[in-house]
Formats: sequence, structure tokens, C-alpha cells
Amino acid sequence: MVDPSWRDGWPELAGIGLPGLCVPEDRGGVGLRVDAAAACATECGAALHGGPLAGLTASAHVLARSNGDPVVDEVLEGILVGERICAFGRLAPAGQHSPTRQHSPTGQHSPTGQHSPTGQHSTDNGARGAVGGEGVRLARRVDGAPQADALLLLDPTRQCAVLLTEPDTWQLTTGPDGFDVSRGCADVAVRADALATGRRLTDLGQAVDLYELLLAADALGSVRRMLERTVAYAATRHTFGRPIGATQAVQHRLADHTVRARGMNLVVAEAVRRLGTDASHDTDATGGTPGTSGTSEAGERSRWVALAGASVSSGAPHLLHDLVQLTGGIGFTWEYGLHLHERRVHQDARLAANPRAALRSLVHSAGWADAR
Amino acid sequence: MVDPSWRDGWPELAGIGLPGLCVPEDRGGVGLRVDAAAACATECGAALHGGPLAGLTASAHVLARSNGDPVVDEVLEGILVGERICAFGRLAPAGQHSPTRQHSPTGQHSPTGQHSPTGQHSTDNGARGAVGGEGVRLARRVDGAPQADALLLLDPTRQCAVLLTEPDTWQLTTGPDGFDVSRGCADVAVRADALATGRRLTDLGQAVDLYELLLAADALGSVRRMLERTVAYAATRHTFGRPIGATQAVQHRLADHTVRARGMNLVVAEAVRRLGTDASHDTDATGGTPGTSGTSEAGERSRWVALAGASVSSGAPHLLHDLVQLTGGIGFTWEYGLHLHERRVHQDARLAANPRAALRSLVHSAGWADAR
Amino acid sequence: MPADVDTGRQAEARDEIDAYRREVRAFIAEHGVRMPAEGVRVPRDADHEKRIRAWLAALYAAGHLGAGWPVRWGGRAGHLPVHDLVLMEELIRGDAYRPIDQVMLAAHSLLEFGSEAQRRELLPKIRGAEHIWCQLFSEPEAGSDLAALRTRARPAPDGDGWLVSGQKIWSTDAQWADMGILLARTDPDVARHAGITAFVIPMTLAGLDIRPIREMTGHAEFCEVFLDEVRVGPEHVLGEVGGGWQVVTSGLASERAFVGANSVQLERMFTDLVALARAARFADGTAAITHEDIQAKLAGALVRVEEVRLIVRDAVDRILVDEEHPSDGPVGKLAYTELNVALTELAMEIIDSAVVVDDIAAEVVARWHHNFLWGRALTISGGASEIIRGLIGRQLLGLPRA
Amino acid sequence: MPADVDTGRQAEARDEIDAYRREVRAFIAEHGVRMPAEGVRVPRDADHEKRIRAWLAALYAAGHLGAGWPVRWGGRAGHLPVHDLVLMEELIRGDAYRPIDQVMLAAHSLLEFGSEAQRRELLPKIRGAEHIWCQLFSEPEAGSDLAALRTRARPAPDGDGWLVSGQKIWSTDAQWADMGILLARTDPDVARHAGITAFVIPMTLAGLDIRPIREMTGHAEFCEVFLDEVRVGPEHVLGEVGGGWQVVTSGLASERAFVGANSVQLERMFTDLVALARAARFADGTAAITHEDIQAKLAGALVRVEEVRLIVRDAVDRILVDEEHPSDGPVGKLAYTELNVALTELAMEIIDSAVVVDDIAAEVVARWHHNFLWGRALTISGGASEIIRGLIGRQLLGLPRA
Repeated sequence: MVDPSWRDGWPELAGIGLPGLCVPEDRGGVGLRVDAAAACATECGAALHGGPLAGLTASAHVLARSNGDPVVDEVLEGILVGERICAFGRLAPAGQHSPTRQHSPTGQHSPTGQHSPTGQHSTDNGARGAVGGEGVRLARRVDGAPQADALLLLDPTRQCAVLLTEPDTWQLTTGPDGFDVSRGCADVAVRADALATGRRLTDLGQAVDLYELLLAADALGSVRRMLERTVAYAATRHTFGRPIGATQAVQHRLADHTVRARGMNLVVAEAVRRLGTDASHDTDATGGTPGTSGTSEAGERSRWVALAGASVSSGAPHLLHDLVQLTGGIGFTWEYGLHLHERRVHQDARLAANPRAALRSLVHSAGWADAR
Repeated sequence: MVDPSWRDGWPELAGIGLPGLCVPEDRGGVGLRVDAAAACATECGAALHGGPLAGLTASAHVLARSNGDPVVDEVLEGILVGERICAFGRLAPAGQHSPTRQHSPTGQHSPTGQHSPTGQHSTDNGARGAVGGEGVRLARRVDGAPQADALLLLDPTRQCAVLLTEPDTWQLTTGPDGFDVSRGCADVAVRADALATGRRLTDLGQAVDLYELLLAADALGSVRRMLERTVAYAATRHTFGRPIGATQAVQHRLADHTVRARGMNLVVAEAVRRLGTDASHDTDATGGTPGTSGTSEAGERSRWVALAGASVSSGAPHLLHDLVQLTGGIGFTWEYGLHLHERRVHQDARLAANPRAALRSLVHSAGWADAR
Repeated sequence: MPADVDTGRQAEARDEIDAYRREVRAFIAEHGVRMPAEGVRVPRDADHEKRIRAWLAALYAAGHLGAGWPVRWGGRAGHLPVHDLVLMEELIRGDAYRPIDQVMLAAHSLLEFGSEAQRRELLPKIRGAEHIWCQLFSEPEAGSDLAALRTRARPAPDGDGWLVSGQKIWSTDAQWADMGILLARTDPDVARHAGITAFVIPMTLAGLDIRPIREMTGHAEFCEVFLDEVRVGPEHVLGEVGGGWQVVTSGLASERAFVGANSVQLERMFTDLVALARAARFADGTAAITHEDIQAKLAGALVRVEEVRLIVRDAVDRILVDEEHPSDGPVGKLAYTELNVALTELAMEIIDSAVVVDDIAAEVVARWHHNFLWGRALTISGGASEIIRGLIGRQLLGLPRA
Repeated sequence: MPADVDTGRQAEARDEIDAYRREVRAFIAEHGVRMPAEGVRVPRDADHEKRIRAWLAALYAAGHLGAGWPVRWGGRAGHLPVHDLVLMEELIRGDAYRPIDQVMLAAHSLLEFGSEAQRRELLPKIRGAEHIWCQLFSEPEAGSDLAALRTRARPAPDGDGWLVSGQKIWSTDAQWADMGILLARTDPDVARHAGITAFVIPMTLAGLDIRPIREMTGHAEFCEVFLDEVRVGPEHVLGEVGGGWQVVTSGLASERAFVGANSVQLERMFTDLVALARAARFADGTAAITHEDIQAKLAGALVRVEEVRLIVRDAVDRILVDEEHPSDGPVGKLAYTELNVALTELAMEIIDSAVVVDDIAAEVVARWHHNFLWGRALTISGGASEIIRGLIGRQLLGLPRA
């Protein structure tokens, strides 16, 4: 269940800098502290925190790169003090996959300040699927949309983002993402006229890389916490007269999982290092990197973000699902909570369409897709 | 190593019917006994027999469907008494992948009766790659070619097969298939004029299905024999004061392998049953089969052959490679022989370009490749 | 329908089986109560429960359930074991509410170990669906290791009964069961498997506290059952005092015959997987199924599905002619439940990787979400996979105990 | 070059390391002897052996090998542990013949446990490559369980020496080694790990019979060594009588520093995998790499390669600053050797599925054939994966012994 109280504690976390970890100091943040942002995301994952940290960090990062627009500045300031939630999403191509039922968005839902205790944004049946029509654009799987009072939506076809601050210009529908019960997420249908008049931000900085990397870091938190917990359980739970952790069936799998988790952890850390490091340190004269074909620095950073996304999204779900097996019946209960992390880790993957999107990104950066 | 004596014992095996197990009785065989052919192939795999049973069975099956041609009849009779070896292969599309070096086949090699003890058909460097040129067509990976005195080559573009009986019209080159040391295999370059004048057989019957199914059955023999051997080893080999088969790390994997091997076994048996059964028993009014889209009986048979090929070729190599691990250092020696089965099982896969070809065949028969 | 029972060794009886299949199918179409969404069997409300009981009673009355019982208890003379499998296959195909495992187990146990009085009282109430049964076997400290159970039945101070105290867990359907088969330790001084007695008890006895457990699926299909000085008498003993272990092992064997129905489950799951791959779309708008990487995964899954369907059919073929090997049940269970998990993981990978799943397939996605979580129940309960691998190692491979 | 040592914590010493790397690279280019095809280290013939020994001696003379030894034994004052790794990386990249594990282990053991006389006699001969060493540790009944060794050293009837009898196996390079480190049981009456003594012996002693074992790769890199009443004296004892186990465990630790070179091996293997996928063609003439299913497998492999390269680098970073955790070596070994096997299996799958591999890549295919078979040596020797998982379970996770 989404912890309904996360908004209550949010201003305090904002006070120690959370949403501004990738905002320059002169814009009120703490600089490009990707390491700190990733560490916070990992802790949020481990704690099943209800906030959309990855999207919020990316939004703040973009807003901070636009200077002098009072509307933008106001949202940024609201984010930095923990009062505003600006969800981060991606517009689907115009007209794509719109269902046949049409329903013009009327702004029945003003989600500001609604903290749904279940993470399921309830919509009536009429509103569900009310996303077609000429006058509407869709953004799928917008994390934090049910709690958001602003939206920053990437328009991939125009390489820019649009900031929306009027909740009555969009409408939410729930999708299969209600599977994750620790955070709120929804599809968003936006009025085309609002998109046309919204603030258009063209300098995205490293927002997309940050977003995807922090999602991987979030899932990593679940893996770490649940692996520790399962090791502790295995050391104490007895069956057939000995701790289950003293059987090879359990011990050897925990060892394998630990090695894999270390690998995920280090790939995420390396991506963090590259994203947060001054560019002048990146080149090295003495050797090549597998899978690259002489890419740019920005390309190499995105490649490491894809590696992190692929590593965690391909490894974490299976690892957690096996931890349920190793925990046995207790692990299968709602109360024990392993499933809350399973749900969350799958949602982290979905928000970036991983693992496949990350793997395809690696394929493209390696140039294999151009092979003959 | 190819057992150099397999040809010596071959007439005796032919005497009990081996090469004619899929030849009608009125042509000197024992009928379409796919079950017996598969059982023999499995035994040959288990025993690392040096003969090209799958190809020979397929060749004999095709030759038996052509009646009244004395050249064809002579080869068939020779096969059935174990005196002649007619290798079975597939012509590559004309001009495809021909290396740049050109060398006209001169018939330096008359492979008849040569039983190479290493399975490596030695060719001089000049002859190696002597497969290009206008006047030449290639057939890759022809099992038994080094021992063959006749060739039956499928021409996929013309849906027929060509019988060649003059060894000086083709030339062998070795490829990476020397990896399998229990049988002889080579690429064959055939003079185009010989292809034009060779006997053209248009009724292939179930030759291709038979060939691929018997290759799967051959690999299954290796799996069964080596699994039994490893179980017996694990029951007696002691380390840290107990049999290694009494540790979960070994016992549980052997259990998993046993289950998987049973699955392979049953899929092969089902394909055998369908290939060898009268067509009238195939249909059933009460339900559908996953992955099919209402195919013909012949299509359904080929689908089961593809299932068998995919099952064994995707499962057997990894299973055998893990048996080496479970056997430890002794399993790593040449003498212990696990590797001989590994090499053979990979070769069985290669002769049908599996596992991928079989999986693609399943994709096509299911109609997924046509999806939008 | 390659893994249907009628295409196996029983081919000679094909016509009779086909006729029975048609009969069952018609019966289900006319009277069947739909399986609730996502396979949760616990009734939603009193009306739902009433309809379920009526449907189960109808199955008994028509001779489809309990057909293999002795004729004097309602069995049908011409019944063949294969009919049970045909019934189960058609119930699954028809999405109808299925007979309840524990009830079938209770009937089996009563027929095998029950006293004449117990049979006379209890068997008709099973046929009438007046009695739903649950098992009170597992305990928090005795899951896979059932012989470690601690629930104690102490002789009642006032005479010829026992006072039972302890805690049971994973009791399916206990929240609406009328009767339970209870295992309790009557003699704490003998070795693990001895000293355990089976009782058949009304779930209304004083001192029973039944608490549904919410599982990670969000539903509550299992219960904890607390026993606090529950008074049971000699009339509740099933079989011999101290002979509870035989009841357990005989009961486990009785469930294996239905393993054949797993074949139909796999068929349905695979169909759902293909439906998902058709509906799931990537960022460029293409359907997942149009991509060679997804096609390869589907084809690989199909191969495993056919392997396991044949493993199941092979076991069923032997069960039907009473040539079962002790490892057939474990092999079938391990193969089915582990493949089931692998299929759900593949489905989740496709869902995760999709930008959107066509709205029309929302139900498919919801089903995969449920199956993904529920799949772990199958690899944990009824003998965890880790236990089963050991059983196979010992019973089939003849290896020493690990 | 993300997993090279110089991009880790040692970034501050970057310039110095880069300079050393250039120096080593130039040295290899000028003097290096090529690694024989398929990585087999045993010399082909006398001339080959002569060139190998000269090359190894040159590495010592130039201060690239043995640089970390105490200066009085030939070590170099400015040596940093990271130099060893740079050396090994460049040797692998340059395809040059690499230093021999057992020789480095022998040097480490002599420096740690050798008497002054032993060091004075033997260390210079290592530097001059006059002495190649082998290990006489494993036995047919004592592989993973080394403490079970049975080779007996009985007091010689005539005085202060021993007569050693037994059988050793898996002794790499024993067929051309000049010296061996031998483990034998001097006291059969004490527990497994005690009572074992280490000896340093010339491989020319009477009673030694050395038989190369042909491995499944077709090569013979290991030997069996039979000992029949081999006479050894007190001067051959390394360390304390009965203190052999310390020599073993200390030696194993010494090898871990070179784990970093595995990162370069993985880099090269992955390059080879891509080369294979470009050269392998399917029936329609298309290259494997053009298909999305193969691309997905390559990308998945790349992710695992980068994970394991970082695991290795992470361990090396700690080793270099002496903050190693006991489990770092096992974690790195398990991760590297198991991924290595997985990569070879993927390569074999591509080869199997191809109709033809472009002739130009015949060498790539041959390398994969060798690597596929050889890969199992890595997961079996030096602690089988099954042993390593237990070590990790106990040392890192703190779980009880299984």
C-alpha cells in the first residue's frame, strides 16, 4: 500500500536536499550529486517510500536549466521545499494506440493533494480509456501522477519537454501499473491545447539518464534489503533439525544471488560515477571497451545508464522471486512484504520499459543493429 | 576419434536392417519403422558409433521412393546390404558465401573406403576453400561425406534431391566440424555439370523430417548414457567423507537434469509416434494445441520434429556440460570421454543448424512471424 | 490436443472416452458455476457459497465426482480412472468451479481408514456438498518437515478423549470448511513419524480459532487455525491412534491422479502468453510478438510446455494402469510448478518491457500478475521444490539422502 | 577501458601507472614470446622451451616480474602492487607468454616460509628461469578436499629423512618442471589439516614418475605424478614439519592479486563473441548479429561481462590497498569462471545454429571450441564452484557450514 503519510514527511526530506540533488547550487540545489541521488533512491527502494523520487529529480534537473521564467521558477522552488510534486513522463506519439472509446478530458479529477491510500487512482468506467480523440495526447505510466500538481512531459519527437501546471488540463486513468502498491502511477491524457501553450523546455541536460539510473538504484535498494533479510532468515529458520541456510540448496543460491547483486550494485555505481564526473576524466588511451564503437562521451554515459538499467531489470525480478522460494510459506504472505518489493521492482523496470529498452539501447550503441 | 572399424561391423548391422528401417518392405527394407530407427540412432549416440545413420536412413528413404532407375536401385541395394554409404546433405544457394579463393575441383580425393582415424579429412591448403567459382556448388556439413561413395544432396530451391555416384565429381574440405571426433563430416564442393547430369529425385517423402529427428535421437543417446554414468559416479565418489551424490549441490542438479532429459525423451518419442503413424489417427475434435494455427497433418508432423530438435539441441549441450562439472577433474580428462559426447551432441545440433532453425520453424508454424 | 489423456496408451478406449468427454462438456455447459476471477476459490458471499455447493452436489449426483468410490457409497459401476481426468480437463477448459482437493482427500481417507460409522455419517454429506473439508496438517515450525509437528493431543483428565492444543497454518478453505482432518501428536515419547494421530473434526468445536492469512496475491485462500484445549473423542480418531502418518502418506498419493489436469493448465497459460505478446507494444508501436527475440522466447517456452505436458501425460498413463513409480508424482509436480514459474517470469518480462499493453488485454495482464505471484504457492506448498528434488534423487536415482 | 586498474581508486597515481603501462607495452613488443595457440603453455619443443625461459628471465631482469620481492632478493624499490596488474593486463592484451602461476606461488612460499639456505639457492634460479615449478598437491581422492590427502612421508629407516609414496594429480607443467612443492602426510595420527608437511623437491629425484594427462581439450597441461619411496631430507622441508597447511593457505592467497587480469580476458572474449556473431550465417545468408534474438543475447552477455569486470576490479581495488575481504577472491573467481562458461555456451549455440561461419573466422571458431572445453577446468580446479559457493555462504554471509 502507498504509505499515505509520505507527503507529510516530504518537506523534511526536501529540507535535507532530496529533490534538489541534481540541481545546481545557484538554483537552490546541491549540484549534480548523482551519487547522493542514487544513494537516496536506493534507500527509498529499500524502505518502499511512496514518493516519485526519480521523476522528481529529473524534473527539477530540467527546470533548473531554464532560467528566468517565473512559472518554471515557481514550480522549481515548490519542488525544492517539498511542497510541489512535478511528475515526469513521456508523451506517446500522437494518435498512437488510442483506444476507440473517446471522451474529452473535462478535468473532473483535480489530483492535487490527493494521497490515495491504495495507489489506485479511481476513475469511473466512463473516464477509463478516455484518452482518444484529436484533442488529446497520452503519456503512459507517469510515476507520481496521482499526487502531482505539475507535469513535465518529454516529447521525444520534438526533443523537448513541456511543463504543465494546471491539473484541469489532464486526466488520469489507471493501467496495469496498480500492480505496484507502494507508489502511485497513472496514464495521463493531456489536452492538446494545454500542450501547445505549456512551457516548452529544450535543454533537458541529463534528465533522461538520471531518471532511468535512479529507477535502477531504487530497485537495487529492494534487492539489497531483501537479500540481507533472507540471509538472516535462513540463518535462523530451522527445518529437518538444522537452519535452512546450512543446506546447499539454500546457501549456494544465496551465494549466487549475492554475487549477482554485487554486480548490479557495481554497474549502477559505475554509471553514477560516469554521470556525475567531470567529462575531462573519461577518456583513456590504453584500451577499448567491449560493445562500443567509439561513441561520444554523452553516448558512453547513456551506455552505462543502459547497462545499469539492463543489469538491474534483468536480474532483480528473478532474484527477488527466488527469495520468496527460499523463505517458503512465510515469504508468501502479504504481511511479510517480499511481494511489495517484487511489485516495486517490476514497476521500476516498467517505468523505463526495461529490460528490453535498455538491451536495445546497448545493441544500438554497439552498432550491431547496423551490421550486415 | 572416429572408430575406424565401424565400416567393418556395418554389413552385420545392415543385415539386421539398420539402414533400411525407413524403406518399404517391397524395396528391401522393413517399412516406415521410425520407432526402430530412432531407437537405433539413440543407441548409436550412446555408443559413439561412427556411421552417418541419420543421413543414410534419409537417403535410403528417398531412393526407395524412386522406382525402376537402375542407378538408383543399385545404390539403394548397396546401402541396404551395408556396402555403400550415401551421405545426405543440403546444397547451399548458388554462389552464396563462396570464399574468394577459387580452385576447380579436380577429384584429387577419392574418399571411397578411406576411414580416417581422426575424422579430420586432410586436404592440402590449396584444396581448402576450393569451393568457389561458377562451375561449383557447395553443400555444407555433410555427415559421413569422408566415407561416402554416393551423395544425395537436397536442392532447397528446386524442392528435389540430386544423387551423385561418381566421387571424382566432388571434393571435400574440412570445416569447424572436426570438433566432433566420433564421426566424419566435411563440406562438399560439387561440380555443377555433375549436378546437372545427376539423378534428380523429386519425391522426398519424409526424408528431411527423418534426418532431423534421428539427429535429435542420436543426441538423446548421449544424454541418457552420460546421465546414468554420472548418477552412478555420484553415488560412489566420496569427498569430504560422503558420496558427492549425497550433497544437494550435486543431487538436486541431477534431479533437474533427469526431469529435463525425460522431457526431451518424451518429445522425441512423440515426434517418432507422429512420424510413424498412419495419418487417420492424428486429428482430435476436442481441443487445440498451443502454438499451432490449424496446420496440415504434414505440417503438424514437421512441427513435432522441430519440437524434438529444439528440445534436444537446446537442452542436451548444457546438460552434458554440467555433467562434466559434477564429475570434476576426472570428467575433464580425454580418457573419461564425457567430451566425446559433448562434441557429438553439438555436431548433431549443427547438422540441422539447431537450436535456432528448429525454434524458427516453430515460430513460422505458429504464425507468429506473420503477426502485426 | 496432444497431451490429453485420450491420445496416450488408452487409445483403444477412445470412443468411450470421447463419449464421456462430450457428456461432461454438456453437463458443465448446462450447470457449471464459473471459476471466480484469478482462481480464488473461497466464496465471495453466502449466495456464491450456496451456488458452489449446489454445483458440487450436482457433480456428485450426476456421477461425475465420487464415481470411483465403492458402489455402496455412491460410486458408479462403469467408472474408469481416466474419467476423473477427462472431468478435470473439461472443468479447466470450461472455466468451471473445480472440486476441492481436501474434500477429495477426506473422502479417500474416510474410505481407506474410516470406521463404518464415520463413513455412514460423513460420506453422504460430502456427496451432498453439505461438508466442505480442510486439512489441519502444517504448522509454523513444521512445513516441509511435517513430521516435526508439535500440536499435542493430551488425554483428557476426565476420561476417554483428548484435549488438543497447538497452531496449524496453510489450511486451505478453513474459513468456510465444515470439517477438518487434524494431525496431532498423541504420543510425544516416540520418534517423529510415530505418535501422530489423525482426527476428523467439525470445525465448530469449541477452542478452534480460524484466521485467514492474506497472501501476497492480496487474497486469503489459506488460514491459520489455533487450537486451544479442543476436546476430541475416540469417535473422531481416523484409523489407529498413532497411525496418523499412514493417513498422510496415503492421502498424498491420492492427489497424484489429478496431475494430468496440469497439462491443460499449461496449454491455457501458453495461449495467454501468446495473447500477451500480441497485445504488448514497444515504444515504436510494434507488437512484441513481431520481434525475433520475443519469438525465440515464445518458441523456447513452447518447447518446455510440450516437454512438461508429455511428462505429465506419461505419469498419468502409468497411474491409470496402476504402474506408477513412486517418483512419478514428484517428477510431474516439479516439472509443472517450476515451468509455471518460468512462464510467469517470461510474461512479466514482456509486460515490463512493453510501453503499453493494448487495453483489450487488460484482463490478460491481470491474470499474469496473479499467476506470477500465485506460482510461488505451487513451488512451496505440497512439497517445496527443494524437497522434491531430494525425493527424486533418492527414489528415482537411488542416491543417498543429502 | 573501464575495468582497467588505473580507472579505479588509484586514479591519483594515474600518470605514474600510465607511464609504467607504456614501458611494459614497449618491452613486450620488443621481447615478448607469443602465447601458443589456444593458450596451451607447455612448450612444443626444446627450442620453444628455451625461448620461453629466456623471455621469463628477461621479465625478471627488467624488474617486471619479481618486482615485489624484498630488494635483497631482487625486488624493485619503487614497485607498487598495481604494477603487477598492469603487467598482466598488457601481457594478455599483447598475447604474450605469461608468468607461470606455480612459479609465482613457489617464490611467495619461499619468501614466506623458506630457510635462508633455500632462498639463497632457489630464488635466483627462479629469476633466471632456470627453475620452472609445479605443485604436487591434489590427489585422486583429494581434489576439492585437499586435507584428505594420503601421500605418506614415512621416516627413513636410516635416519633423518623421509620416504615419500603416493600419487599426485592435476600438477600443471610437471612434465617440464625442475622443482615441485610437495604436500605429504608426515603424521597420520592427527586430524586432517594437521600432520601435513610441505617439501620443495627437485623433480629429478629417484622414484618420481611423471605422466601427462590428456585433457578433453586434446592437450596435456596437467600431469599425474607417482611417488615411489622418494627419498627427501630435512633440507627439503618448507616451513615447519607438520606446518604444510599454512603453506597451502598462504599460497592460495598469493594468487588472488592476479584476479584483475580476468577483466581483460572477459573483454577479449566478448570481442570474440561479437566477431563470431558477425561471421556466423544462417540459412538465408544473413549474419547472426543482424537478428534481434542474437542481439538480445549479445547485449545480455555484455551486461554480465561488465558486471563481472567491475566485481573483479572492486576486489582488486581492495587488494591493492590491503583491505581485502577473505571472500573477495572466491567471489571474483566464481563470478569470472561461471560467466566464462556461460559465454562459451552462448558461442557454441551461435556456432551450432549457423549454417556456415565465414572462412575468415575459422580461427575464432577454433578458439571458442577450445575455450568451451577449457572453461570447465576453471570452474573445477582451484576450488570448484560448489566449494566456492559454500565459502561465500560462510565467509561473506555468515551462514553455518552446509
